[in-house]
Amino acid sequence: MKTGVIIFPGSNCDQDCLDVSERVMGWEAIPCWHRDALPPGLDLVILPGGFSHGDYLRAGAIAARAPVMADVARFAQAGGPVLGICNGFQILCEAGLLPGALRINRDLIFHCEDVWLRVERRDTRFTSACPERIQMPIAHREGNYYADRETLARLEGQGLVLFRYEENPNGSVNDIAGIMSEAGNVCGMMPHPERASEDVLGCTDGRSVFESLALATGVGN
Amino acid sequence: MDDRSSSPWRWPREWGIDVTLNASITPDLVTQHGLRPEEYEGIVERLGREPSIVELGIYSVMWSEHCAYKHSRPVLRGLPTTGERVLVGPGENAGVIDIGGGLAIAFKMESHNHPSAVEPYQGAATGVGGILRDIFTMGARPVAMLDNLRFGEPSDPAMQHLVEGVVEGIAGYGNCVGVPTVAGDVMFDPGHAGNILVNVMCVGVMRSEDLALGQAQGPGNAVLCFGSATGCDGIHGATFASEELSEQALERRGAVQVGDPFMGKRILEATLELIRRGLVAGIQDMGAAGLTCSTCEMAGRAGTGIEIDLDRVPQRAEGMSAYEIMLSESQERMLAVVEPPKIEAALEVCERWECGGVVIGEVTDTGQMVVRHHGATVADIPAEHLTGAAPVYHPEDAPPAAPRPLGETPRIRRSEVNATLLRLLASPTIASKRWAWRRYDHMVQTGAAVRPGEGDAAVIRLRGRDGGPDRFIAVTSDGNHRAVARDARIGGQLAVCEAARNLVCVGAEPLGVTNCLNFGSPERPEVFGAFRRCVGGMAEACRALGVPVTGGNVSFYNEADGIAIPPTPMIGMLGLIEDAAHITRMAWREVGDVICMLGPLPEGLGGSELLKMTAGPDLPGTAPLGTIAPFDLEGEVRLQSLTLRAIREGLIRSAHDVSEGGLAVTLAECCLGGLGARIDAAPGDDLAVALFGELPPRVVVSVRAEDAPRLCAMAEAEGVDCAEIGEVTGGGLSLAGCEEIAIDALRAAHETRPWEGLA
Amino acid sequence: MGSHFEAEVTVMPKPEVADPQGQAIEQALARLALSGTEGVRASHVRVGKVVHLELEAADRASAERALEALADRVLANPNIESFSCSIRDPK
Amino acid sequence: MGSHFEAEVTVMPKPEVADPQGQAIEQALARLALSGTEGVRASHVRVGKVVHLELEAADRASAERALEALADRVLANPNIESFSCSIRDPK
Ligand SMILES: Nc1ncnc2c1ncn2[C@@H]1O[C@H](COP(=O)(O)OP(=O)(O)O)[C@@H](O)[C@H]1O
Ligand SMILES: [Mg+2]
Repeated sequence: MKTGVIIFPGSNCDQDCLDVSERVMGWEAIPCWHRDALPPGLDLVILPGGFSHGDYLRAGAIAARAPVMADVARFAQAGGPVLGICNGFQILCEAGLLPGALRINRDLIFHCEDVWLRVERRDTRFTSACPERIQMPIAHREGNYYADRETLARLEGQGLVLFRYEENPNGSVNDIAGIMSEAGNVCGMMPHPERASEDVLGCTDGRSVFESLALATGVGN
Repeated sequence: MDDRSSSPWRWPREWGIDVTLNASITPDLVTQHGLRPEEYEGIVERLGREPSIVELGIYSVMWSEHCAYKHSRPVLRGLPTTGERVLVGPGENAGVIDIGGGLAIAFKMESHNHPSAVEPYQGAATGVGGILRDIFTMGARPVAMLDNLRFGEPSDPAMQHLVEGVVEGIAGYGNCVGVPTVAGDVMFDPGHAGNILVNVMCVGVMRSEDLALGQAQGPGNAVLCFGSATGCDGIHGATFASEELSEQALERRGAVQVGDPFMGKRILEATLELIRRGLVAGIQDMGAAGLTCSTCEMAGRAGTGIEIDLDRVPQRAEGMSAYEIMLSESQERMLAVVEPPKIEAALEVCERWECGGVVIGEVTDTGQMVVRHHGATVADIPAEHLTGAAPVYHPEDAPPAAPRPLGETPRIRRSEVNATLLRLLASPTIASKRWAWRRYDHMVQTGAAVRPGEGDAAVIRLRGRDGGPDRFIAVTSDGNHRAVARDARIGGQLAVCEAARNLVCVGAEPLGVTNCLNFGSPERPEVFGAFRRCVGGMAEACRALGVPVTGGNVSFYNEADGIAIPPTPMIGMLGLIEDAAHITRMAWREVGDVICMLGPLPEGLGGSELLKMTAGPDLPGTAPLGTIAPFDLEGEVRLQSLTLRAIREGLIRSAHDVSEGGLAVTLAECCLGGLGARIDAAPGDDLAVALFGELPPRVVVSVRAEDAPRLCAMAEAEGVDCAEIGEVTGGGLSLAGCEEIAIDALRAAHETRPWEGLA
Repeated sequence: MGSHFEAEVTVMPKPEVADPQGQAIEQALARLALSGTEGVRASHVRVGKVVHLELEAADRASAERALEALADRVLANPNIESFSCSIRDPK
Repeated sequence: MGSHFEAEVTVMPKPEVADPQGQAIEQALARLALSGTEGVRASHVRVGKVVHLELEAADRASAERALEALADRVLANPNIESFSCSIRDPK
């Protein structure tokens, strides 16, 4: 399995995602610079967390307009799986690859803590290996998901909500922590699976997301 | 007392002082620059002429207390600074310790007290930016940040705004750059109300061969600057840090510096790439005193000269004078020395990371620091005179005020124990600091193996490289000023010992010390007396424990309304954990485990949080109440080596040291993981002292029941007291025959935030 | 050579989108007893952004077109925000 | 019963203070090739905030006084920001 991890100036979970892909999952992991074209032959694209472009203006707004994002959109259109984590989720929304937007948390402060998630669907390529409830850290100040009424009805109606907070930390509508695209190949989530994938970090629930992707791709290692 | 505070100088342009070249240097102007007449005479003599206004500005910052350590250098020489593992000791941007396997750790602590008092968010944020630069400048990737904060009591109406701003500023910068803030402490005391303390520490990891030094090597090499453009902000920041906080001092500061963590992240990546690819011969950040300090220090360390042309320095404001460009403390700027064939590659790296990059001058062999502007030479000074010849003072030294004896110690009846414990747990200094650290991204870089609140120190996993195993380091920073206020020498010893003990309790061997010494004006004999004694105590403890000091920072002039803060040394320490199996946390592990207290019996209540709660806090400018007991340093060394050895032998299941709040609070904190404890025996016969006395230091551990005899035998062989005091249970905490307190009740008290319960 | 226009874009949260910053300010204002505000009550607080910039363009029409494009596609997020542009003639 | 005023406060970083956000946006805009912006160059980008609110006050003068106090003491940080207030007459 060959994963591309996109690096924007200000990304700061890029190394964590590369490391989980390589050392924990045993995949081939390729750093992809935001100004360059996406390398060919990828099985998965990860948009990592961080503060791309300082999160100035709006989280993810400037990164969403980077040259590489045109390639990511084409990759997604062709059915390639794309996982956006935290800032990656914000970028996907800003780029229009996922609906909605992430606003500042309702209490206006950054939250770095473990949360429990309900996995709403376990028949998708992002969740097939997940148990019903998983624990993962969040670390964000702009994770308060918003979609207008129609969009929300569509997300819920079509079963596109993948992860829901058991206790809403940030004010997200319908307790949404992660969603996927209609086509089912683009997923954005605020919690950090890569921070919960090794015993030494105290929790391995996040690994199930990566394991799901490996299963779906069928490329094995 | 201090002539600088009675006739303050002002930020030259704003206050109508001529900073152009034809300015004439009057005695007033010299005083306004914080230089003494005899210092000025030395300058004239060395230059053989009157300095220009630019040169005067340069001398004033380079010879400020902040940069030159005029009052502290002779005292600091008493600290042990060498050891087998020390790759870089004091003098560089950060100390570096070899941890084997080709890896080294750079670490350093800094204060940003005065800027944070003026503008808490930006002051704290730029403090974080500055300490990060000190670390990556050495070639190390920052892997952890720590913060030590001191405020006035939360009931003081001004404090909430300051605490909020400082915590938000640390979070704002650290989170964005992606360096986890993993530990620290926060204390509230009236003594710090007028002059809050914001100390930050950063820890970075590097391959030993990537070590980079801040030296301007090789005449003919280019001097490159990259990062943000230079603006009129923070002019004379170093001097600002070197005097008391007063209305006048605030007024005369240039524009407030604003941190740009996004630029901070870009120069971090660019710097590490430049170093890793061997593109720089020397590199240094522009911190205090900006371009002035970085150029002089780099030339001074290498024994070379440096020549720069200010017209090439990217500027944010129009029409800046040479004086302003040289003294600006605009953030996020770096200075590198590059061999001519590598310039192009170096500039490419800067471009890729979108952080500018211009050649502004060259290294020379003249030993002179030469500055040109608009075609004229505006400064031409021997670099070594600026860095090596700064005056040294031996201030008058008087013993600090002795504590007032306590008279009768407060007694606590058995029926009052639980309520006392809950009140202490909820007190701002002892209560959980979750309200702060949950706003810090402490998990980025997937390294937080022991997180805030889980152990006495944070444990950071360093990813194994090239298929090698993970490595683990532990970091902590601490400083209980209440002990130092009572006995500066013992307080200094205790501060070092507490940091080391915190490391030992998570299973780490202490390897190196950094520190930040926050004191009042050294020109007050009793302040200097406390400083000298405190550093002496620190040195004794470092020697006894065998840990060298690799760097630190002195912050003098922490005063308000003419009253010094309590002497507040902060100790940062680095430890190494050889085996992941040795990582130890504070929470009990299993019902039935035996709880032991290692160390001597408690003595007295002087300096304790209990006494603060019952008799009130130490008040600024008055002698503190209650003495502290003599401290057996040798015994402490034995206690720590026993604890570490027992952990390494797999005996210890949990460990937590006794600090603020005493044994009862320590036990309660061990219960927060979910298991309870039944404590049968309170050591000693006075309940207050036994449960709430904080000294001498002790460690509470839990072991499997069958291992308890072995631990006791080991302790006896090492000459350490070991008392079985109780047992881990599935219920709550019951202390020496008192009713059980439910864990939820302990947790609720411990999670009290500083402003809860206040109007 | 073009001319030089001063431009301003104001970006506000859409009315139907909750504005936590505005709410926090509103609450703070209600709680604070600021001198000078006695007897005055603030409500409907909404917080937006304002971007000042200078545009170098051939003429006013192209400056306006560019400003609109920047605002619509970068400075504001149409999912949650609305914007307004204004431009001043070159001095 | 008082009247009802619509008020607006604009808060900008002071000119001498660095505006990292404005700088980053300026750099990003220079790199973006947005259709509709060809031949137009943006510079001197500064980002501030704008607060809309409604005031209930006895008269315009007291509304103005209150707005000024709010802006000065709550909405702007005088260390690094300057502000301007405007108020509209009741409809
Ligand atoms: N300002 C802070 N920033 C980060 N972590 C903090 C801060 N203050 C306290 N902590 C963390 O909270 C925990 C408890 O702190 P403290 O009460 O000082 O414990 P101890 O007395 O054991 O040192 C530790 O893990 C400490 O590192
Ligand atoms: Mg402590």
